[in-house]
Amino acid sequence: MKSKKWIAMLLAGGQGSRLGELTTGLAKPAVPFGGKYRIIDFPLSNCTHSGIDTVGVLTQYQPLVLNHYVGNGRPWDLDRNFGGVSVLPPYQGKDGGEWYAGTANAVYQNIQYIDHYDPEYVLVLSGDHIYKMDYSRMLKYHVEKKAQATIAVIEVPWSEASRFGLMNTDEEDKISEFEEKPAKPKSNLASMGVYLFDWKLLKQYLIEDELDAFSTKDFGKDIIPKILGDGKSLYAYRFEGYWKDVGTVESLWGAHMDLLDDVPGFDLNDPHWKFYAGNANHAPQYISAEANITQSLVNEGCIVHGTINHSILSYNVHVGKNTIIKDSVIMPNVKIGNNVTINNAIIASDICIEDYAEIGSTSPAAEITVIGDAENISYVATNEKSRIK
Amino acid sequence: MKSKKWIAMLLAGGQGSRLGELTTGLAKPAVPFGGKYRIIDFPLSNCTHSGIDTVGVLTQYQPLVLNHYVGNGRPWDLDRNFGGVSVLPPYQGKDGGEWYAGTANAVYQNIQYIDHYDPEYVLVLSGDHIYKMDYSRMLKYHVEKKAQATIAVIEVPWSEASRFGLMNTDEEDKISEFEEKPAKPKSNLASMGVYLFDWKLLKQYLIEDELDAFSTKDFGKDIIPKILGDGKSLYAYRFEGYWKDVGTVESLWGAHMDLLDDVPGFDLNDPHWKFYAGNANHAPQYISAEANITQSLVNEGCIVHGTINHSILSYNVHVGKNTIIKDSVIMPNVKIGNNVTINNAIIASDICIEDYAEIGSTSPAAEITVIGDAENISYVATNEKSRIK
Amino acid sequence: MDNVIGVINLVNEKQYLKELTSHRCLSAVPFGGRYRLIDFTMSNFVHADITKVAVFTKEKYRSIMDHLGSGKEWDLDRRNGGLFILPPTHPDELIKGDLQQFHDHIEFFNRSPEDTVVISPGHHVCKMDFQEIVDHHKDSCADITVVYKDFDGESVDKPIYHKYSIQNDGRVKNIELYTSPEQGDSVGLETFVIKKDLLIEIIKTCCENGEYDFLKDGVKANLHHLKVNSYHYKGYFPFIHSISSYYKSNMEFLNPELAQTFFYDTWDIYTKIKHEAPVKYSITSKVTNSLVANGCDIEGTVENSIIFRGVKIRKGAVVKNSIIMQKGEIHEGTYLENVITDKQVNITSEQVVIGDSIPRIVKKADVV
Amino acid sequence: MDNVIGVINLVNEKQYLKELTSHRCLSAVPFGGRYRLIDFTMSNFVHADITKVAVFTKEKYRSIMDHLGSGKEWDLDRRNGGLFILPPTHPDELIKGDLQQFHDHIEFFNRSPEDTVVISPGHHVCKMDFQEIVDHHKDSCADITVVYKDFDGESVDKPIYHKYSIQNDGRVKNIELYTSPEQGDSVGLETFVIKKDLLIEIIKTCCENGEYDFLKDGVKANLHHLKVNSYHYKGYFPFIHSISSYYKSNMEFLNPELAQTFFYDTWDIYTKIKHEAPVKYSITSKVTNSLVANGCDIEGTVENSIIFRGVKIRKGAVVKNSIIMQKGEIHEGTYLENVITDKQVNITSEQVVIGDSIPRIVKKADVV
Repeated sequence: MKSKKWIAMLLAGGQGSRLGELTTGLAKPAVPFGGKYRIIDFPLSNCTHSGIDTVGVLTQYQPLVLNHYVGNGRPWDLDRNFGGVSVLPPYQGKDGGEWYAGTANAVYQNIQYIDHYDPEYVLVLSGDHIYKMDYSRMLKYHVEKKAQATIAVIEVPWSEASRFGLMNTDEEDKISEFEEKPAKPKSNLASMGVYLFDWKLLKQYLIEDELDAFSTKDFGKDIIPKILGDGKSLYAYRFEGYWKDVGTVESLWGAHMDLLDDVPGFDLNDPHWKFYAGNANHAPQYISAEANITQSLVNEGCIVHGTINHSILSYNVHVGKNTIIKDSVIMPNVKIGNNVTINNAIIASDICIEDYAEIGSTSPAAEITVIGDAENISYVATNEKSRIK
Repeated sequence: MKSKKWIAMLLAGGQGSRLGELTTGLAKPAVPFGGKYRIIDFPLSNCTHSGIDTVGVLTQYQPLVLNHYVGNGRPWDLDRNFGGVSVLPPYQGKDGGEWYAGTANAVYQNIQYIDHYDPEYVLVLSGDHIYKMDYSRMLKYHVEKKAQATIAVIEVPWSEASRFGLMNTDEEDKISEFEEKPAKPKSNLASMGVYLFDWKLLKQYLIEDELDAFSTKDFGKDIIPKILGDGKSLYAYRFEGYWKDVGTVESLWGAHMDLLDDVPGFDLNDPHWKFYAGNANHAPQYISAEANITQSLVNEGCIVHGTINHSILSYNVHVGKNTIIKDSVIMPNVKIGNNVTINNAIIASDICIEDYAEIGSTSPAAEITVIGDAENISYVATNEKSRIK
Repeated sequence: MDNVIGVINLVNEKQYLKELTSHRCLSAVPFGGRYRLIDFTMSNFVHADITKVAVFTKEKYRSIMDHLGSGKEWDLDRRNGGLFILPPTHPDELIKGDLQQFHDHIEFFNRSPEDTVVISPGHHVCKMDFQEIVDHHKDSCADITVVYKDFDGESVDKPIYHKYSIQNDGRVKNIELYTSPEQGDSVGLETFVIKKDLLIEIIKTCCENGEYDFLKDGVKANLHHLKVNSYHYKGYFPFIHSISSYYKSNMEFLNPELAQTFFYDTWDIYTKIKHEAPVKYSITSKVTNSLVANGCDIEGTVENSIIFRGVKIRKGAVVKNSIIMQKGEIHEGTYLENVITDKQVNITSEQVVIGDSIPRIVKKADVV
Repeated sequence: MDNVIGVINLVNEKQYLKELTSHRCLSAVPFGGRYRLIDFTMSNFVHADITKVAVFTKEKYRSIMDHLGSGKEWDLDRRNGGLFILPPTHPDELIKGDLQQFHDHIEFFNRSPEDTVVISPGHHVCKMDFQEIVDHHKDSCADITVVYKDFDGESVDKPIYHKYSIQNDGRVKNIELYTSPEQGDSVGLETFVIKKDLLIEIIKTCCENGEYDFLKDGVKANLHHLKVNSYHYKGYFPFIHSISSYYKSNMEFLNPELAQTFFYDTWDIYTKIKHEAPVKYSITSKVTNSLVANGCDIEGTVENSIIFRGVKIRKGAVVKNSIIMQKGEIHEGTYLENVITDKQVNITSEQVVIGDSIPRIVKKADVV
């Protein structure tokens, strides 16, 4: 058995409580995105294109959907003989199972898994960002800088900087200070949640951190500050390109809208960097004689009789006659009746919207309306107009 | 997504405490067998040959080795797009993880997994038997008999019958009574631990049994008696052929010896029913000029300088000069020095046996000697003769 | 069905579809926005749990091989069974008939433990339930079961169909080879169920006697001493035997009810996955009554058309009553009507291309 | 190595191994008890993490295709990269040279984003560290790096090797094509590292000028205006160019030290998995100084021999100084010495087959 140069550990345990009803029964990385994908498809596809063929997916909540979705890893080319993708729920010790206590603890609990591949480097990724990134360039940078740990950073507007974990760096981009959401930012280089470590170093810190009763067992809060405090060689890798955290309803909606620009901030259809998705077999979409679709992304499996403007329809969405959908995201398997109006909304998977429903508001000040899981919201069939929210 | 006619649930959670040191750090189904295989290869290969392409492996103890071994399922042709093999550790609810409380509870906890495939039938298998069985014949029988549940049985000698779960049947092989290890057997039809159920029926009983505070949550002790007590249509399917429980050191050793008969009780090399194994790539074995091998099975990767009689050498076993091995089972990656004697023994994986060691006894009355995990027994290099056990 | 081998027989294919079959075999012709004709038979096998499928190819089978690959998309990349592509063993010789090629690969049949074989061509657009047909075959204790349908296609100007006379009890009384059927005639769908041992016997006996046609020499010649039964297929089935009927049967899927029942209400049709993004509609796009597949980028007008994967329709372009196959690009200001463009066609800007009742075909990778 | 394409070039293969290459190409010849020659190069690519490998086949490549399959065993069944088998596109024409075939598949190179190509033949038994060679290539800023070795093989009676003159700084000064080398001569191993863009340029320019040989027209002709550097390979490498040298290099692996260092102390050699049981030795078996692969059933005597997978050696049979390829069966009381039996040979009972210093070959599937 050979060893691997590097492997990735993907933190897919987030409950995504800020996504509200969209994550009931679903881990955040399994949330649908872009009409065809789930969020986890983005880091997984990035791994494949970067030449990483071994990915441990650390799950916690509701792993069944992710388990079935990831399956044997084939859609992402991760069905490897040695390596490939593995879903890793919390380890069951002899005394019963324990939750992962934090991101660092999640990786700590899988030291044995990682050591099986004897990697030189370990890339730690999050499961809640939309971006296209060639991690192999980051590795090259890491090696060139003789770094022991490298954190990918992106310049954010100064006005928003205080929402992020920020790196203060010297002129060589060596990190001198890390501040988690400081009130007065000294830097606008925000951590992207993409960390590259020499595995020997990381392992040692994980073991030490585990013994530290005061630690919250978190990469950003504990591991990185400790490595930095010990004067290790820690570098910032500047990423240029589209990157978006989709951890809130607003950012999830916004990232969708970014796909609809004339020159989209983020191109899903780059032939050299395709994003892979599971369950990708659907019939072609049928656009009826009455339909009118502009500035939208519509996936296969859809049947559209209505008007779709500046919106995204995922697979197997049916849209009835005289229905108008604007500035909205419709997740998979949603059936929308006739004469419905939907504005500035996200409709979760498997929902059925009855005729004449009106969802969302056109007011620019209004929040994004979320219609959650089918099990939580039921629409009573009615001939009356029904108004939701 | 289509539904499956049938799927298998393989109970691989046994700690195998009766196998002693052989299962330290290893679930019982992961114990090596036959020089090349692990016990789990037998039910998995049987599934593949029987046309079952979806197998849930219910693990409990030490799942990492099984996880890596099962991997994407490719060696067993179980790397399917829909279905395939999945390792299923106990489910982590919001309140943290719980052990599987019994065999029935293990399947109960995975009802959602099974329902995903919407199968008509579910086959429940154990992970600690060596046999070659075409389950599709059992299914045919089950359908012909219009059974709701069918239990595979094998005739055992009356003298041993009281060690088994026994079926009393009518002339149609309909089961009238089930007795777990009765003192006075009324039948010699022993349960093989292979159950076939109509899934709807089984699901209902699993749910009811889960609510029963007095139940031990076991198929043999709880589910089968309840189904029987309710007068359901329960049939015995008579299996003819080799079947051996390898849950004890003696039976594990005995099953190995069965492979060495002139006309073996159990043929590993049937071209129409190959047993699949992972990690099957090793160099050809080298048999030196001083070697002498008779009545033995020797796997690839071995280097043999000594005398091997009526024994089994697994892959990557090295045997030094003037060493004599008789009536023994050597598990993978064992290095045996020069002038060693081994009789009636099982040597676990990764052990290193120093020169001049003497292991085991030639006395017919002696027990089988087990040399356990490398981590537990260390051999100090010595020029003196060292005698173990 | 564990005991059944699926055979897709491309040996008898004719090049009905002119330019569309000039560089690919009939079964590899694109259909319905994202499929190749062979996908329908392949998916019917998947649906029936037939996991050992042999494709007997004849000529120009490279695109079929590319398309099927290792069989992954149909879950047929298996060690046990799975997909077998069995090409002609003597490419230079004229192939004398399907039985000859079965004979060249007789070992495939000999080695298979399965006892029943379903033979089907690779270019039928239909959802045939092979499980039901095999059950019918077994229940009726037939030696061979043939599948037929009442002819309801466009009238045929060449004698290319085989007419069956069926007795009341379902047995086949006579087979009339190479006819031009009338509406309602019982027309054979070149689909058979047969015991494997009998098939092997027919292959051997016929080839020894210099007879190489399965239907003529294996079935028709044996009508009297074998029990040849029939299965009456009544599902959707377009008879495709010309560019015109090919075009019409594509266009039929613009009927949303047919699309619904065919694509959604029964089992899935699997095809090669290409990982394209969802269709992108721009602010200027105007699409009505059309099927569109993923990877398309639509800025122009599309009416009553079928648009395959990865097509670009630029601003001001108009596509009407047309079929645009994969990776076509229709540039600014161009007008297409009653046109079929093959793969990777590039229609430059400000062109006008109009077909008549028989659509005009633009050949693969042409630039117009 | 993410940025590297591996090319296995079978176009220049000669049929050195007579009967053993009469129905298969050289790279498909069995070797060492369970391998085919191509396994060594394939595994060297796997070891170097080169996950895009193109095999340019020439003739009789069916057994190579069967053996490599979808590339599963080498973990090369990938959507991104993986294994590409690129056969001659004009099977009827005489192939003019490797560059012609590279040209026929130029799209493969054009479409690949990788920037470096390693070219190797498919019949070398060696463990060459391509990672090290590519690093050497890049560190020396060479346009092309050629790999050579000091000749230490059996003397060659036909001029089949290429001799390199190497300067002190490692640059190649001259290449003498088709020579019979003396001991110690720097002999080319037909292994090259080259930038992809340069390779494409060479392919195009040469083919335009009617030149089709990579080494002669692409490397040698450019020695003066390209930086052609060299890598001195010093590892184990048998020069196999005749039945006799093939036989001897097999037998060398009966040296346990060589077997140990070659098979165990470095990286694994992958080959097709066949799921055979361990070797079964009966009470009458007597095996000494031999390599034996799985699936064998040994009741007789085996001495100084190499026994491939699935061989049966019956009671009283004696096999000495021989190579028995896969699925051979040697019946009761038969005596073999200095013999190579190809696949599936059946030597009936009480035969005596003896070769001399050049071993006798029993052809594939022969019954003796």
